[in-house]
Parts: sequence; structure tokens; C-alpha cells
Amino acid sequence: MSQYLYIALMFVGIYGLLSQKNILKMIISLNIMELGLNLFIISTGYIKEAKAPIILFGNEGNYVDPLPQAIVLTAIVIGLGVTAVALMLARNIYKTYGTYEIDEIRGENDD
Amino acid sequence: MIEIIGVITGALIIVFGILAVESKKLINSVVYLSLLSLLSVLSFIIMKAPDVAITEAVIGSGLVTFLFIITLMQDKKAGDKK
Amino acid sequence: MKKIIAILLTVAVALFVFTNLYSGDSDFKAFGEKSLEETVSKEFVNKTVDPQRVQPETGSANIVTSIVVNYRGFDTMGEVTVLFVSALGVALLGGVLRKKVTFRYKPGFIINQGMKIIVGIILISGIYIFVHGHLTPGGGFPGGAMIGSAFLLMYLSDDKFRTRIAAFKVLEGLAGSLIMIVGLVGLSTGGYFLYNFLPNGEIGQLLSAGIVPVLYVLVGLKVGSEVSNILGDFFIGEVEE
Amino acid sequence: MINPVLLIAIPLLAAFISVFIQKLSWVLLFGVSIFTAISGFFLQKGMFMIGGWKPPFGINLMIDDYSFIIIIVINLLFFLTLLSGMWELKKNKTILMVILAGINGLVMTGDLFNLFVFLEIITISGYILAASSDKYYSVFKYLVLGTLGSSLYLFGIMVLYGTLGTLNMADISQQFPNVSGSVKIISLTFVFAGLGVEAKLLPFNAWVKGIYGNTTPLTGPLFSTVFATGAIAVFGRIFGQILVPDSTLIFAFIALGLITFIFAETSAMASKKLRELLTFSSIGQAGLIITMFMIGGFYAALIQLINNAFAKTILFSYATKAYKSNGDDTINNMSGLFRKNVMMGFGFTVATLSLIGLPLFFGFYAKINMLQSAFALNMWIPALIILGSIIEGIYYIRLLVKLWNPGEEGQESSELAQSQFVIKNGFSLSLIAVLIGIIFVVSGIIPDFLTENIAKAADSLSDAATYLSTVLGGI
Repeated sequence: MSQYLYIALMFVGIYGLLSQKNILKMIISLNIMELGLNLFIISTGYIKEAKAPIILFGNEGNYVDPLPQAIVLTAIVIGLGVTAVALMLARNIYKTYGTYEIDEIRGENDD
Repeated sequence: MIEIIGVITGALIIVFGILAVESKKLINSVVYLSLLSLLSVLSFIIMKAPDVAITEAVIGSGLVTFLFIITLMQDKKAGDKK
Repeated sequence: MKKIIAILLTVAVALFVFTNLYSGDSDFKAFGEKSLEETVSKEFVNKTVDPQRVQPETGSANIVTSIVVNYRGFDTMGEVTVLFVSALGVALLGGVLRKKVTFRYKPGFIINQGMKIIVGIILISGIYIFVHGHLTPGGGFPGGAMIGSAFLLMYLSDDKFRTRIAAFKVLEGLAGSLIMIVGLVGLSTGGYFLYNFLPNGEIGQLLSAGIVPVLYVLVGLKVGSEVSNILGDFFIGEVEE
Repeated sequence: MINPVLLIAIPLLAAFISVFIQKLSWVLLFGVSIFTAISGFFLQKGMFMIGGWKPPFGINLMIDDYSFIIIIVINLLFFLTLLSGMWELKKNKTILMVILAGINGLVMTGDLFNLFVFLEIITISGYILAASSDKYYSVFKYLVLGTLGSSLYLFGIMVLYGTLGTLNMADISQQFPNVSGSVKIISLTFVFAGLGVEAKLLPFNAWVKGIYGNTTPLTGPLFSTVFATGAIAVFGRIFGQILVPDSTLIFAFIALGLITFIFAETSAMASKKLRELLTFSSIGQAGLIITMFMIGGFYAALIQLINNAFAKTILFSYATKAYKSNGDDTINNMSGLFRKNVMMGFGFTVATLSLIGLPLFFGFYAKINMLQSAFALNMWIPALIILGSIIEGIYYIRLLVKLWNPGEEGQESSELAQSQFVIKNGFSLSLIAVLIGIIFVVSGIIPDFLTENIAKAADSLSDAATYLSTVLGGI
């Protein structure tokens, strides 16, 4: 059941990307999408009644799948890198055009 | 029991996600994103992923929120969406 | 109008995903129903990938750590590189903006001194987290990020501190080079890049798990210095007061 | 014989070292680039385990004939790009070394998640290099689409992981035919969409115009040849060998490729600026090559991929250099430019003629093979390919006539030839132009050497059984 919600969160982020016209809002939407994706990845490894994958003494066997967790660790840090670059770009856009609204950005001959 | 908590957290995450996207003020969006991140930490714990939970707590709700806020500080008017 | 199109498009794609992923004939494993036996992870959990090695083949008590640093260490190397590139990019892009960020409030004496104690505590817990990454939850990434946030507090509490710190550049490069050198030593001694050439010891001890703690400490230092660099660059920018 | 891991490890090590010896970083950059360009030829073939963990548990690098030839081409192109952008390196030297490692890893890796990591490395480096044009909004669009693309790709492969429990390419390609249809559709659509952003396919290529249209002598050749070749090669590997789509989806993918091809060639026809024209031509070529991969014409696809990559190196180096020297790249203002720069004109002309596939040039073999494999299927695919190629031929010939002949068409006058355009620092450009021009002419007249190797590469792509046994059996 919660897996549906995580996929839905991913689509909330994609909806934000499609509908928002503010650069910071778009970066926030990207973050929401990545968060939904990370939650979905973890949920593919979840097993009912299983333990966290750490070997303590007298605690053997029946762990949840550790590989998705390793993948999400990598994905979170990559997300931080992308967000940092995106926000720095947003600051440069603001410096050049004086706005965060994409409708008000002129002078880059596209669309 | 733990599954029910998971579903409730998931539903709250969706609500905050929509609020973060649709909120009129940028600073509110950032705060909702931070809350979203904290709730996802809870979900990670429910799904038995302590490593991910710690990492998300430090990076997702800590550092990323700070980066957003310092970007917002650049423009005093940017708090209001036109 | 744009919003309606966006909603319709998103709902269409979402329906496509939901109907296919959870349809009757889909063999995508339902939430919580999968079995570890059907994935490659069963060997990671049992530590039985390569029976020819000295057992246990990886000494880490935290199975996620053994995957992140040992079985799939190549991903971690790439991921550290991603953060390295973003730190470089933030510095390059931020180089266009020159002024320092200034705050309206002046940090008082108590904030100044209290911050130093808190910074010390955060630094120590960050280091503890990545040194024990192979035993307890945590490891290089959160530990490094905590070190970064300790420096964030220093930036916030002290006006004089708000410049780029050259030592971080050196630390970043040094930690990165050492990760590659550990990998290349593995290549020359064991025949495989990132080969575990140190003894594994006993699970649960601090000095165990071969190259895992070595690599995780390096990853932690590298992530820490990169995050501090990114934060430092974000403070150098224009703020209208 | 050189262990392929070194092609990733040495550039990364150099990149990390260059952080604290910045004065020597250009030595490191050129040294590393020459090392990889040469060692590409002496690459050891086979399967290489990272950390000694056997697939599908650990990550492996795979060097078969296909990745072998792509590695050679990419590393040569990277070196040529460095020559072209020699004066533009500035502070980007470290990032360039990371890109070299990333693109080599992208082509060689045998693991789907590892591919995602390398994809992120080169896309983030791409955003930063593209930002040197100061067109921040275009870069931002690229960043949003690129991140969206890689997230979709990650979603696709995690659906596969949730179904099959593995991320290794060989393991997945073995089990993929038995997967239920609904999972197949989801994973293929999302992986296609994710890689389609980098491969510049039609619904996902809104970023290309802003990025390629504003390139410098460094980023122009880098994006249009090194990045594009790597991305399309990965595309061919994944959809030609690992996740082979079934008939309904393959129809949709071919249609997308062909629509991209026709649409881009038509847009190029209408372009007034040289860089814009080349941008649309690049998109069109990507669509064409991906169509060829989809219909199974691996040989034709590869030969055109290599032809296009070398040709675009010259064309983009030239266009960006002209813009850099004059602040303008309107084609009408450039007329008669080659009268002053005959060497460059030679390289440019040969590259263009080869790209459109005239006889006696290397591209001719590409076009012939393409049509052969397309006619084997049905009639309308080759008809569309011929249509697109004719449009492409028309605008490139028109361009060449303009550049060689000043004034009105048909009017021969050497007085009008004094175009206002100049090329500064043109030595490296002439060198590249002549080198590639000679490669094209020689390979056009004696095609056997190249075509034999490409044929071997194409065979290794269609021969999935050997790939499987090398990865999963070759412990």
C-alpha cells in the first residue's frame, strides 16, 4: 500500500516540473521527485517481518534486502550534488535577469 | 501496526508534497520540503533502512534546506510568488 | 490552462505505470512480499559470493556498508566523483558572484563561544559515525555531511570565517587520490581494482573488515571537505541588505 | 595489453591530483588524454571484475569488439576536441579529466546502476561546462531535463530489480525475455525515455538547441561528438543486446527515431546560423542512428555513428571557432571564407561530403548499408531515410557553395571574396581538419581496415550468447 504512495509522490514532483514557472519551485519539484523515487527504491527491498541488515551477535538471518539501501545512499548524495549545482545556476540566473520567473527571462533565443 | 503507521506517513508525505508544489510563498515550499524529508526519514526507519535514514536526515532535511534558504536570502522579494 | 495539461499528462503517465506495474500478470514483486532468495542480495547477506576467499569474505557487520564499499565499491567511487564535480561546478559558477553574504544580526559573545563547543561535538560525532561505518548505521556519507554542517555553523557564527578554506581543497584532492591509490594497490596485489588486500579480522571489532573502514574514512573526509566547499561557496554571493 | 580499469582510474587520479597542483593541470590533462587515446588500441579484451567479485554480484567491465571500437573512437575524439578547444580550457581542466573517466566508464560498464552513476558524472560535468557560455537559463533547462531523464532511467532499472533481483546487464539480458509483458513495457519505456534525453530524441530534446547553439570551440566538439557518441553507443548496447524490445514497442521506438530524423533535418534546412544548422543536423543523425540500431542494422548504425562523430568534430570546431573570432555565425556573412583558409576548407568539405554519403567517401558505405538493412524490412523506412538524406544533402551542398563562393550563386568573382570573417588561432583547427580529412579520404578509398573492425563490433553486439558466456561463465 505505501508503495503506491511513494510512486504517487514521484508523480507529484513531475507534475510540479510541468506546471511551475518559478525556477526555485522547479528545483523543489526535482527534489520531491527524487525523494519519491528513493522511497520507492527502498520499498522494493522491504520484506515483512524482516530485520535491518546489520549483523549483531545472536541476530542472524531474515534481513530486508540491503542492495536497494546501498543504491539509495548513492542516489541521495548524487541528488545533493545536482541540487547544489542547480541552486548556484538559479543564483546566476537571478544575477543576470533579476528574476526567478521563467516567463520574465528574455534574451536567450529559445522558444 | 507498523504498516498502518507507514501508510499514514505516506499519505502525509503526499499532502506535504502537494503543498510544497502549490504553496504561494517560496519559503513555505522550502519548509514543506524539509518536513517532507523528515517524514521520509520516518518511512525509511519503518522500512528497516537505518543507514538511509541517517543520511537523509543529515543531507535531505539539513543541508538541502539550508542551501535553499541561503539562495532565497539573495532576494528579499523572492519570498512572494508573483 | 497549463496546469490542466500538466495534471492530465501526469495522471496519464501515472495510470500507465500503476495499471501495468500492479496488473494481474505482472511479476513485479508486491510490497513486502519478496524473498531474499530471488535476488543477488542473498549472497551479500550470507557473505558467500566467492567461496575461495578466506572466510568471512568481508568483515563488515553492517551489510549495507559491505555492499557500498566492498561489493559495489566502484559505484561509491563514481558517486564521490559526482560530488567532487558538483563542488567544482559550484565554485566555478559562484566565482561570477563576488561579494560575501552578510547578515543583519551580529553574532554575540554567547553565540560565538557556544557555537565553538557545539561545533566540536558535531565534529566528533561526525568522525565517530564514519569511523564506525562498518559496524553501526551511518558511514562516510552522513559522517562527512555532518562535518560539513559543523563548518556551516562556523560560517554562520563567525564573520571572519566566511572565506574559502584552502585546506579543504587539498584534503579533497588528497582523499580522492588516496581512494584511487587504494584501488590501484588492489589491482597490483590482487589482480582486481579495489581488491580487498587487508585481512578481515573478526566481525564486530573496530579494526576489522579489511579495506572497508579505510575507504569509508577516506570517503567521509572527501564528502566532508566537498560539502564544506559547497557551503563556503554559497556564502560568497550577493545579498541585498 | 592494458587493463581497461586504468582508462577510468588514471584520469580520475589525475583529476584529484590536479586539485592541488593546478599549475601542472594542463600537463596532466594532455598526458592523460594521450595515454587513453593510445592505450585504447592496446586494450585487453574480456570481462574485468571490480574488487574480484564475480558477476552478477559485483560490478564488471566488459570489453568486447563493440566497446573496443567505441573506446578507441571516443578517446581519439576527446584528444581532437582538446586540440580544438586548446585556448578555452581555463579552469575546466579537472572537469575534463573527470569527463574522460566518466565517458570511458559509461561505455565499458556491465552493470545498469553503475551506468547510472557514470551517466550522472558526465551530465553534471556537462552542465558545468555548458554554463561557461553564460546562457544560464539554457543550462538550467538542460539540468532539469537531464535530472528528470536519469531519474526515469533509475525508476526503470529499479522496476527490473524488483522483478528480477539483479542489476547485472548479462544476467538481465538472459532473464528479460521471460519477464511478463507489463513489466517489460514499463521498464523499457522508462529506460528509453531516460536515455532518450541524452541521445537527443524528439520529445526529450528541448534542451539541445540552447546548449549546442551556444557552444565554444571546446564544448561544441565535446558535446556533439564525445558525449553524443557515448550516449548513442550505450543506447545501442542496451536496446540492441540487453533489453531487446518486442514488436509493438520497437515500432514506437523506430517511429520516434524517424520523426526525430525528418523533423530535425527540416529544421536544419530553415536555419540561418551555422551552429544552429549543425545542432539540428546532430539531432537528425542521432535519430537516424538510433533507428538503425532499432531495426537491427548494427553495422550500418556503427559505421554512421563513427562517420558522423569524426565529421561533426571538424564542423563544430570550425563553426565555434568562427563564432569565437567574429562574434557571429550567420551563414550569409561567412560566404567566401574558405578562399582564405584553404586547408580548413579542405577538411570541412571532405567531412561534409562524407556526412551526406557521397561515393568515394567513408559515409557512402554507411548510407549503402543503411538502405540495404532497411529495405530488408519494409518500404517506408528506407523511403523516409532517403527523404531525410536528400534534405540533408541539399542544405549541406548549399552551405558548401556559400562558404567557397562569395556573392551570388553562379557569379564568379575574386574581389567579392574578401569576407569580413577571420579565424584566429587557426593552426590547431587546420591540423584537425587535415588529419580527419585524410582519414576520411583514405578510409573512403580503402575501406577494408575500418569496415572489418566495425563488422566485428556489430557481430559482437548481435551475438548475445558470447556476451553472456564471457560475463557469467568466465570466472
